[in-house]
Amino acid sequence: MDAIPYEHGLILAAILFVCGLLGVLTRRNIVFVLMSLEIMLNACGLAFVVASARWQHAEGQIMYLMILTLAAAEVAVGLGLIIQMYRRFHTVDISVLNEMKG
Amino acid sequence: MIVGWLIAILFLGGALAWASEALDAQLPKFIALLALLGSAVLVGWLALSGQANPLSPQGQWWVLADANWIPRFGIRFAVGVDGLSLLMLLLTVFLGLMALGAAWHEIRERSGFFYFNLLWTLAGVVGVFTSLDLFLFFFFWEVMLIPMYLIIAIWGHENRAYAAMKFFLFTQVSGLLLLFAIVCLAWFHAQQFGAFSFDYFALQDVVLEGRVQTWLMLGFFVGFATKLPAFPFHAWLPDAHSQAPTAGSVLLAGVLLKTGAYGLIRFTVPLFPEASASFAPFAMGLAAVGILYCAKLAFAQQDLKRLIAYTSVSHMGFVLLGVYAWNLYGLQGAVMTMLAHGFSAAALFMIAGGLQHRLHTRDMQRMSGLWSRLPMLSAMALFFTVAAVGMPGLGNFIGEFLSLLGAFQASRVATVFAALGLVLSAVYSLWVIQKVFHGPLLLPAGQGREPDGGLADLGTVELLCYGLMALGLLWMGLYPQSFLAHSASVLEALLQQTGTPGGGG
Amino acid sequence: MQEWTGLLPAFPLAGFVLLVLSRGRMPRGIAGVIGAGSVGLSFLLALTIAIGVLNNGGQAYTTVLWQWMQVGDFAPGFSFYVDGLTLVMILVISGVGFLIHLYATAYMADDPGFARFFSYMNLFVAAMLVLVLADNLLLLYLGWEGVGLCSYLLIGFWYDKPENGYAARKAFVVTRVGDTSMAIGLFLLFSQLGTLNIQQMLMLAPQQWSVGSGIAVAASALLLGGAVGKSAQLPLQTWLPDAMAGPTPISALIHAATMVTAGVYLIARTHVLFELAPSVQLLVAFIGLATLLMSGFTALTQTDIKRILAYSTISQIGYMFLALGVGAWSAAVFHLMTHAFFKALLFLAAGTVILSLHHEQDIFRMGAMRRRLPVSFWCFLVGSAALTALPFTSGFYSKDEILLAALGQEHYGMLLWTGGVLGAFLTALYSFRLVFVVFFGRDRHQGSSHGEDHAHAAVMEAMSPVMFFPLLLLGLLALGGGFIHVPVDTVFGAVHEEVHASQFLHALMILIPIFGVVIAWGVYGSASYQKAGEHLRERLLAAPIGRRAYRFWFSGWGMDALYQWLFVNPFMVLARLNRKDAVDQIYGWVAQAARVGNSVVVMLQTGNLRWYAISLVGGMVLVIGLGVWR
Amino acid sequence: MTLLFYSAGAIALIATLSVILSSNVVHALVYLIISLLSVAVIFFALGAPFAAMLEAIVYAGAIMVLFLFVMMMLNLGQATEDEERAWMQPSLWIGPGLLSGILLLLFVSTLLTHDVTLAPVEVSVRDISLLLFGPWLLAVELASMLLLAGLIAAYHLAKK
Repeated sequence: MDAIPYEHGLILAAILFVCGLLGVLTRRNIVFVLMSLEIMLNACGLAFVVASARWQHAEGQIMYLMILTLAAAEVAVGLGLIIQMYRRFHTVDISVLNEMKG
Repeated sequence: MIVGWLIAILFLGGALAWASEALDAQLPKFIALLALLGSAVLVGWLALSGQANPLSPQGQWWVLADANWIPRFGIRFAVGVDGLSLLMLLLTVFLGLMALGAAWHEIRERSGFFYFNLLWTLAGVVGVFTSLDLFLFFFFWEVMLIPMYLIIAIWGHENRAYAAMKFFLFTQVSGLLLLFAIVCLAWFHAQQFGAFSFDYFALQDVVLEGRVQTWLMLGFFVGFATKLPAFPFHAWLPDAHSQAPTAGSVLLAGVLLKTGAYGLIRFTVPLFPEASASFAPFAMGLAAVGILYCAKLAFAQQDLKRLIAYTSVSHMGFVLLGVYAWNLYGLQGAVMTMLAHGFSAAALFMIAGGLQHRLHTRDMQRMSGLWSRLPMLSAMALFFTVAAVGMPGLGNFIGEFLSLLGAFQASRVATVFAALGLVLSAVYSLWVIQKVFHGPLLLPAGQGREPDGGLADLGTVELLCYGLMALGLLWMGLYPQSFLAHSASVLEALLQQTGTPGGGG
Repeated sequence: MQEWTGLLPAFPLAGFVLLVLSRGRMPRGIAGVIGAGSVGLSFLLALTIAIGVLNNGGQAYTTVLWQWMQVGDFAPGFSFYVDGLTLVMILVISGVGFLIHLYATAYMADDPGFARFFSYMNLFVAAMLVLVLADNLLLLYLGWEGVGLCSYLLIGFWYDKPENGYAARKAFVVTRVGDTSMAIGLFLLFSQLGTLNIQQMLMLAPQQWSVGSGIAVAASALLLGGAVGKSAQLPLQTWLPDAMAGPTPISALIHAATMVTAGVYLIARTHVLFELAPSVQLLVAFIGLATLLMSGFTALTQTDIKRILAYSTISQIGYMFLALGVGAWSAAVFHLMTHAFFKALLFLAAGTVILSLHHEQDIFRMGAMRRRLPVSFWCFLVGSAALTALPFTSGFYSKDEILLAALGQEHYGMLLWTGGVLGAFLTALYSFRLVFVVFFGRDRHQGSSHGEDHAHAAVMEAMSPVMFFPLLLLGLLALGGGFIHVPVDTVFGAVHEEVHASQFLHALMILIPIFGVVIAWGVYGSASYQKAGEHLRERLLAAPIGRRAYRFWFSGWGMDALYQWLFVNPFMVLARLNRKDAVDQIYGWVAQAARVGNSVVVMLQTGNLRWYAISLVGGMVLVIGLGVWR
Repeated sequence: MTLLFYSAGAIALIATLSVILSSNVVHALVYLIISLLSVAVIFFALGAPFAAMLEAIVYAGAIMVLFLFVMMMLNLGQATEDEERAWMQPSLWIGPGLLSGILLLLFVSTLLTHDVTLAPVEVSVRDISLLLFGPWLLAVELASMLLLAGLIAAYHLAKK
């Protein structure tokens, strides 16, 4: 069993996080935005699990569990909002929703 | 504990007045009257027993309540009274009653909430005049402002939102500077003595290096000078005064302005004696400029209340002049001006309010020759205008003369310029009399066309208020000693403490 | 009697309070009794006090009513000081005041503001008595301002006419300028001497100041400012002619007999200070001289009966100032007294004329009134004779004394004397011009053009016993007042030696006024010369110089226009320009800047979700970047 | 295990990039599931089988199915795909790309300073459970609250 450098796990998490971020920033379709958010959350979870392995402690995984719960709740609410939005505006383009400006 | 009771009565009376509106719309004003009479009794008792009390004379504080409030920062609930505070309390309670008289028939809507605000403002003012802890002082400072903001914003005239916001911004920004300076002072106390303290006496022991002292002094000065208001900080006042309901104007001009002057005497100079001494020429210059500039502006106004507001600024210049002369004459003059101006300005605002109530306008272009229709009101207006002009024999003269006399010892140039204000005050005051009360009869369209009944002269409540205030001014003018005696020992102690030779003579 | 001194001003003050509290609902009879009676009581009291004091060898005394205030060393009291000078003043004020009050009960009988009028009058008398009784300058200042206020109220008594209000305000503001100078003088005196008590000051000043020292000059110049304002001398004389807008008894009481002479009283009272400042004293003399000549010329051109008398008042006070300026203190006070008599007489007589002619004041619309208004005619004749200083009238003695004293002035004696005599010539000219135009010549009254009956009914002398009695008494005083001895020697010390003028100068002093009367007769009076006189006047007016001089004099030497241009207009322009308060504008800019800043920030809030996300990430990158690459 | 880690990592990376670049929602969803599953594999490789199982069941299973259902309800067709393609202009990517790049650079630059290797020791379900229902009980309760709140909110929002 070879040793995996600790940083590599974290770097992977960072890359995934940045990919998700890129998705959030660039996509106009709200479904994609929500998926990208999931990617980011997942990347965070990955970072926690890597840390758990690094310190050989279970609490990192507990944090992962919390994130999982959070992701579940967020997706539920987010999808509910998407449905509502589609019903109201017949689109999934978030740039349509720009009423809240100064 | 009496001051505690005093504040409590006003707070509770306010709350009760608000609550009672649900039962009957007439009830709040009677509750307010009871609360004010109760506090008047307390202050009166204080005045009478205070003279007999061996603790009170020689400029000593008569500490009436002292309890821990927030011990972590050395904040205490400490209130006390000395001669100067007592005079201010008398003024406050008296003008509170006058404001009630002004509101008696004028305020019809949401009267419960109005009297709540009125009494809470007064409670804040009482707190300001008695606090011995700077944090507590600032607390009351804010308590007095917010109800006043509401009074202007809810019961004010046509442009009330603008005026209320302006009032709030000015007082709040200057209040923040004040708070910052207070906290800095407490912090320096913690550095030098190892513990935070906001105690008035403890903070006097803090040693400050020159530049720091100057900056903190400026923080205090701006805070109080805005309230006073002194020349470049006066812009809020004309709007606030002209838009506030009569009772609000009475309180603003009569009492709230005096808190600024009180703060200058009580805190700014004693806490920062050296910085104040070097700042005094500027302050006196500002005072002289303010007197002349605002007198000129007053002359240019067409809105009666706005005109009176500018005259207030002009007269407060004499207070500033007297305070920064920092000798016994100047200080006594400032105190007398505060008292007398409280009476005369309050009465003039009530007259302006009474005219607006009758004619539905404040525009002087639209009134003329009212003497023939409203002889009593006009006679009263003449009396108080003459008082404001500084006629000897009335209180304002004593104040202005002593202020100028004191200022003359400190700065001759400023005094000479300020004295020119006496001429200008005659110019604008007589212009008001001429425009409004003399001249051919002219009434705003649709007013008082019917031969009688269209315009009612003074009612009983009004007559009582004006009569009391007129008597007060006469008393101040003919025997000011009964007021000067109260403040003399306090002021002498302050002078001694700041190392200025008392008496100046 | 001395302990009752405090009651002197208290009687009229009580009258004032009663009349004010009655709120005009009191019957006229009672109001009149209260108004005139209170002053009468004061006069009786003053008389008894005077007798008491004079029997006591003129010993001065002080009565303390109460301590006014006590601030450190500053402790002025409500206390009265009575000496010879005070006695003269209180007798003149309460005596002449009583007579004028009496006259006014008839003169004002039909006025709706009857009670108001008498309340103001009583307040005036009270304030004036306080002014002359005060033992310290602060109390004097109280009276000083009090009479100014009453003067304002009474000039503007008929308030429904805006021009009356303008005149009243002008009077108050112009005198206020002088008052302010005086107030500054008080500050200076107190800061130097440590007291405002007049007698102490007069004692201390010579000990502390040398003659001609800067402080003495400044203090006396500042006091002079006050005196000049109140007494309508150059350069603050412009208010008095306009002050004639008030009812005629007011003009008699305030603007002739009492208040306007307060400045003379002030200087006489503080004469020690002026003696310490010879340059200021000389200034007083020249102010008096310039004023008396200037207003003499102006009086020549006026057509309003009261304005002529007003300018004559200014001119006569100019004589008093001349006397003060040359150190003839008692001569000044003497002239003050006689002037009070004859000028009050003239004004009251003028009032009768005006009342009889239904408020006609233009002398060129009167004429030949000597038959119709016999009492007024005789009063005018007596008054003008005294004013012109014809021999054996009261004015003759007082003016004589002044001119002789002026002659005795060390450096400018001849100049001052010549000016004074020229002034006397002018006085004769204008006062008899008035008499001849009004009472002789052709009847030019408007009423004559209507029906004969109507005209006769119109021009009936308005005369009742209460009007006649004061006129009679004042007439007698104007004739015989010169024989009254003014008991002021103890006040000023009989220091000035008698000036011996040559017989020629004496004769000149007697003859020149008579010469003036003759010329006036020639130009305005006699029927035979009237044509020629009118022709002469027309010729004079036709010439460019004559016309210009006439207009210049008529306008009071253009002083009003000058002040309008110099002070009033700039002030009005400033007021109009800055009605909205420039300082407020600055705060307005601050608010504007905040608003602009806000709109800039608002543009950042696009409502676009991705923009928000990007700015969020940008901020995150910034913070992390700062954390990493510190 | 190392090989497993790197290969799964590479798959996760590629799948994730495909998610954010794809223009078809359903394709993207499938890529996302692949990405999640490969992350599950990584968890396994790191000695966290419980986390791996949860990842597969909850994330790739439940949550993604939820997505799928919503996709079906929205019923987005070919038109949406074209629109999607039109929206993905290269110029749009410059700013976000730059920011993300800098962020990545920051992450990497901090991470590369250390040099510790991982020695995966399997953490058993029992360890996790002991912790979860011991010291972290409150967090579990809070999480349940959160889920309940999410449930109610989702129900409320998706209602007609």
